[in-house]
Amino acid sequence: MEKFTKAFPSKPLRVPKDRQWALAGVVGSGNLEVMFERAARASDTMECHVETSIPGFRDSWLAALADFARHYPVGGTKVTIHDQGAAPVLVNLRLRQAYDHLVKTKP
Amino acid sequence: MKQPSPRALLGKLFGGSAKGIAVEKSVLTGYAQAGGKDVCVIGTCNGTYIGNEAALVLAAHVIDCVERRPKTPIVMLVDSAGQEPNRVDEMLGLASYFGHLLNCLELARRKGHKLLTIATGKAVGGAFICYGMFADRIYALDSASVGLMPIEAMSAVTKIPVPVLQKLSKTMPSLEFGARPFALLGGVEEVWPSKDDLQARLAEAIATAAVDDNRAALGKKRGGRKLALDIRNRVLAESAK
Amino acid sequence: MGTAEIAVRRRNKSERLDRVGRLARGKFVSPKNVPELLKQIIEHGDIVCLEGDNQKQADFLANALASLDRKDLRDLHLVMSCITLPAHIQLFKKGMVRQVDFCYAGPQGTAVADLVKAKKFPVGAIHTYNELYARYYIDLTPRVALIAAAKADRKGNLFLAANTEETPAIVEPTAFSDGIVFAQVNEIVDKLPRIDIPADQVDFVVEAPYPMHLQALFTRDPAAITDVQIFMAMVALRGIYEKYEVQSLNHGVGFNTAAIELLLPTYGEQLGLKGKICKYWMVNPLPTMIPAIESGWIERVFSVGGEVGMERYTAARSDVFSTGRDGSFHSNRAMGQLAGHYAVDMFIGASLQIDINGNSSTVSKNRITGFGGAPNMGCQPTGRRHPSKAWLKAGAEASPGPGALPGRKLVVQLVETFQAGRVPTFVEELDAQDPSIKKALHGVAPVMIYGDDVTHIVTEEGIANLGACRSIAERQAAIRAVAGYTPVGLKRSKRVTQDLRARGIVQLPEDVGVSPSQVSRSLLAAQDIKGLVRWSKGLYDPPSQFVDW
Amino acid sequence: MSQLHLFHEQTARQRIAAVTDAGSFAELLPPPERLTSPYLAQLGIPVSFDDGVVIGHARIDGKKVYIAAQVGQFVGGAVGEIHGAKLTGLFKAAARDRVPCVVIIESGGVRLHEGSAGEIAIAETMRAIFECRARKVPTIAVIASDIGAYGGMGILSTCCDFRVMTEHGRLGISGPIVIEKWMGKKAYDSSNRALVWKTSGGKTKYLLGDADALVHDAAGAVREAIGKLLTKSSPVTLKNAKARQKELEKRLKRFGKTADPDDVWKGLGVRDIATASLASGPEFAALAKAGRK
Repeated sequence: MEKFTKAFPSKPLRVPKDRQWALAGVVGSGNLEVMFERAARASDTMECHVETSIPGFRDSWLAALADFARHYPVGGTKVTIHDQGAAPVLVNLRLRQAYDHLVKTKP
Repeated sequence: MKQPSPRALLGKLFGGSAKGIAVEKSVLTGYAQAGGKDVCVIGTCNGTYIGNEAALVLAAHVIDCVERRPKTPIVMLVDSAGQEPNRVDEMLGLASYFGHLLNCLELARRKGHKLLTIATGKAVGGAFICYGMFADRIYALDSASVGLMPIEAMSAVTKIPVPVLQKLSKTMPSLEFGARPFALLGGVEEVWPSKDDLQARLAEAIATAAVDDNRAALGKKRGGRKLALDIRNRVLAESAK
Repeated sequence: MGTAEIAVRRRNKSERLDRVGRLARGKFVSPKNVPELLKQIIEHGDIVCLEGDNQKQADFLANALASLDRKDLRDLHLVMSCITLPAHIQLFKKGMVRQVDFCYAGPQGTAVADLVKAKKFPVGAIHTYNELYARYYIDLTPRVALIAAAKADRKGNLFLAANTEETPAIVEPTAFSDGIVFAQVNEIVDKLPRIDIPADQVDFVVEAPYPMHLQALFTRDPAAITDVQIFMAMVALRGIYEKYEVQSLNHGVGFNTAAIELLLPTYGEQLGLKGKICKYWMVNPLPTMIPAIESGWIERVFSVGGEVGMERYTAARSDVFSTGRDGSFHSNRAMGQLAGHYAVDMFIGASLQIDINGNSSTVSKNRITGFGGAPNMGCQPTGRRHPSKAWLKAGAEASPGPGALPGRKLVVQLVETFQAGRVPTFVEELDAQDPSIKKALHGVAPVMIYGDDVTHIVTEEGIANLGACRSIAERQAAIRAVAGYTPVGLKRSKRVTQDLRARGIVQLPEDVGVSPSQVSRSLLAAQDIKGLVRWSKGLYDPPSQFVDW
Repeated sequence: MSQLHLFHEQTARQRIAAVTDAGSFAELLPPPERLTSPYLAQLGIPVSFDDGVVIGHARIDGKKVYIAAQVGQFVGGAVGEIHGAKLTGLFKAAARDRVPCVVIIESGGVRLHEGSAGEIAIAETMRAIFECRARKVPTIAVIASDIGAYGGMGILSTCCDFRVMTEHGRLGISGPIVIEKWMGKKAYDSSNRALVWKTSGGKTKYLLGDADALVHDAAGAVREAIGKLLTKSSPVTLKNAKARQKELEKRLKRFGKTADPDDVWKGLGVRDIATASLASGPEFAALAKAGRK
């Protein structure tokens, strides 16, 4: 297991606050779960906590997370990831799914 | 530890009344006495594997007891290595046969029969879940092999090295195999030394048996299973909001 | 002088046949006599062809040959398209082989790599299929060919059933050069459904005690197609198929292309592409094509081989597939490869490794697999002269100058940036360039498809149009731009990527109108093998390992 | 051809969302609580926020239900201490509130990495299920994925009032690989998928009467089946127990020496095995019904 934490600059999240958290994916071989939570205060960073079963890919992770934080306004969120060897494309997909879920207003 | 023969063990538990218990294909059924009162006995011996047929024999005896001996306590003896891995049994619904046995025991409980288990030998896997663990109170002889599986078997399936599991089991009794660690989890009320007066033990256990499931509370109190009770209670509290 | 040489060879053949004596009754050999007969008809130093590609195998004859020893036969020069069976490896281990020329070593790739390391693999070259078949006519003509057929009649005519594959390409050069053709068959019958090889070209026949090894190689279970593969399939459909209006094509055998086949009747239909793309195919009878065929997308399919379980379906759809007079499926590997080379506008397939110049390979240091047929199709057929919309459009992008072809075939690599276990697909240098491998192959690295031939690389990150690149530096930048978070991709420059995107050389999925949120397995026309059977109206009989009902 | 999301391909959360009224699901002990397994963490195995089971309450056709769904991808959906305690608590809440409880099972049984704790948790959950049944609170198990309900979870499913299955679902105790190891490949070839499903799959279980509904592999069908069962219960009575005893004895007598599942199918009214094999769940149910007439 490899664990790391890093914050990435991002535009503040600006959507109604009726959802406090959102989750996408499951922990399983080649898969991961991603949880977005709103931090107590608004801010201009996305705080990331990653636990991955395949060590040695820190650079790929940081690049993928940095890209995501640049493309989406997710400042003031905390992202926690439990990974079991997912490919970066899946990381991206799950981040986006969880984000969509977080900003979607309740039906 | 050397295991006594099934008959010898029945004698220690039920004295002369043990003759009322039939032993057929390592499956026990019958009536005996404990503390001078009638008890119904079902169980397994010789570490046998249990399948559809055994489950039906045990269930039939429970039904017999409910029908003919109202409120007679039911004592379940467990010495079985597990469910027999058998394709035909599986095809015909082994799980359903076990489920039926559990249903019959539940019926007995509701009709006022006390349910008591003594793990006498092997008490592992599905064979323990399918009747013994369903009792009101569960006891184990100190010589009994109680638990999910020995560390070596656990290692073979999970591919986690034996020394790692052994080391962890020092702080996590759940990983350890045997009657005493199982009791720390609350899975067994009390471990009985085999050389004790088991007839007296049994009589007392029947007299004090209660129907509440106290295992999670015991597990927390004894420190072997610290989370289960609190989590269950949180579910209950939050769902009541 | 030619006359004298032929005479020698002809005399030599009759000497060999004389030595057989009572080991055969006419052309027919009993299984127990086969090893002894092989000793009599093969001589030390012979060029021997063992039939077997990645599907059907003359496995009984191969096992019989491997039961012999160095004292019986040595210095053999094996020519064979595929090293597939343990028996093949035995021949090397026993030291019976002087040289081998082959195409592909799928399941034995690891064993071959081990033989190379132990210096027990005297390879001439690794070929593409048609390249090797061509050499059978020129400088690698077999003296003895050990082949496999479904049935023989009492005269020795052969029926090849669905898996004609390469049998004609072996038999013809051998039979017309005084070589000996020895066929194992599953069954000897009085009357054949049709004659695929005339008895005149067959010297010996044995009814093998077990049916020939035949692998279901092209069956892809739709249940195993991932969201990412569907996403990439959508990107390819819009960014390549739709853009170039690709009418004739070849598909690889991966899950990515299976996803495309299964999207045609759904997503393809929504895009209004029916009748505009994917009408003519050079491809094996892939079960995942059933929904597209049943939905009327496909006019014609020609195949290099059959596929287990597709016999009844292909016979019933003889308006799409090639069938014999008996009504059953027919294939031909050499002709199919030729068609794949000249007659289709697009080849699309996958690779294990792609380097920064676009060269690709399936070889790793511990596994030498070779080529098969992909390079025949994944290349620019510079002998092509007939135009088509797709060919001309790709040619125009490549900026034809004086002396350049007006058109280009679309050669597309469809790959995820990482393989299973986070092994990057994109690398600075191919494993195939490893000096020890190169040395064993006399200086030629086993590159599957050369970067110069590739027109597009499609990944989950987007499309790189290599055909439109104006320099090597630009090509490398385009590859890095779609290489994602691999070490190759992390080295991309944001500025250069933006420039390439502005010029359309790099396209992100959103640039071709595809968003990850559209992705759903429910878009697949069939989501499991059972779905394919239902589409086929019960005519497809999947092999048992795919059946869970 | 219709385009449907297959139920067996959906995640636990998607399944719950798809079988309950839109937006009605409220999760109990949701992911931000981070109730992750200390056992797995100690062993260096990835943990999950929900420990492999999603629980909560929701509405089906406006009627309140408690509902749980196991996450088969996470350690095979196996039951550890936290996972099991969540299930126990849910059924106890259902009994207390007299609200039906649905469990979507996808589990190989006890989580070996947590030893006996998971085993006891399953036994405790069984007791809680019978608390529901004592109060005539319907308990429904849904078994609809390849992972199915095995080991202790297989037994647990038979403690519920009803079982809803699809043809993909499998119900048993020992898995095919274990049996193959024990009996040999000749007696049970675990790679023969058709045999595996005919041994433990939804169709056979439905024919035998161990599954109460056999429905399409789609959330809508599962939801409809649950809806129909929410107002019913299967009381624990002496009469029922005796009837069941007779039925199971008859089954064992009739088919106990039968190795071939096709014989069971034929014996229970399936006339054309090939057609029945290819049929969907509801088609199969109809064929069997017609055959028995």
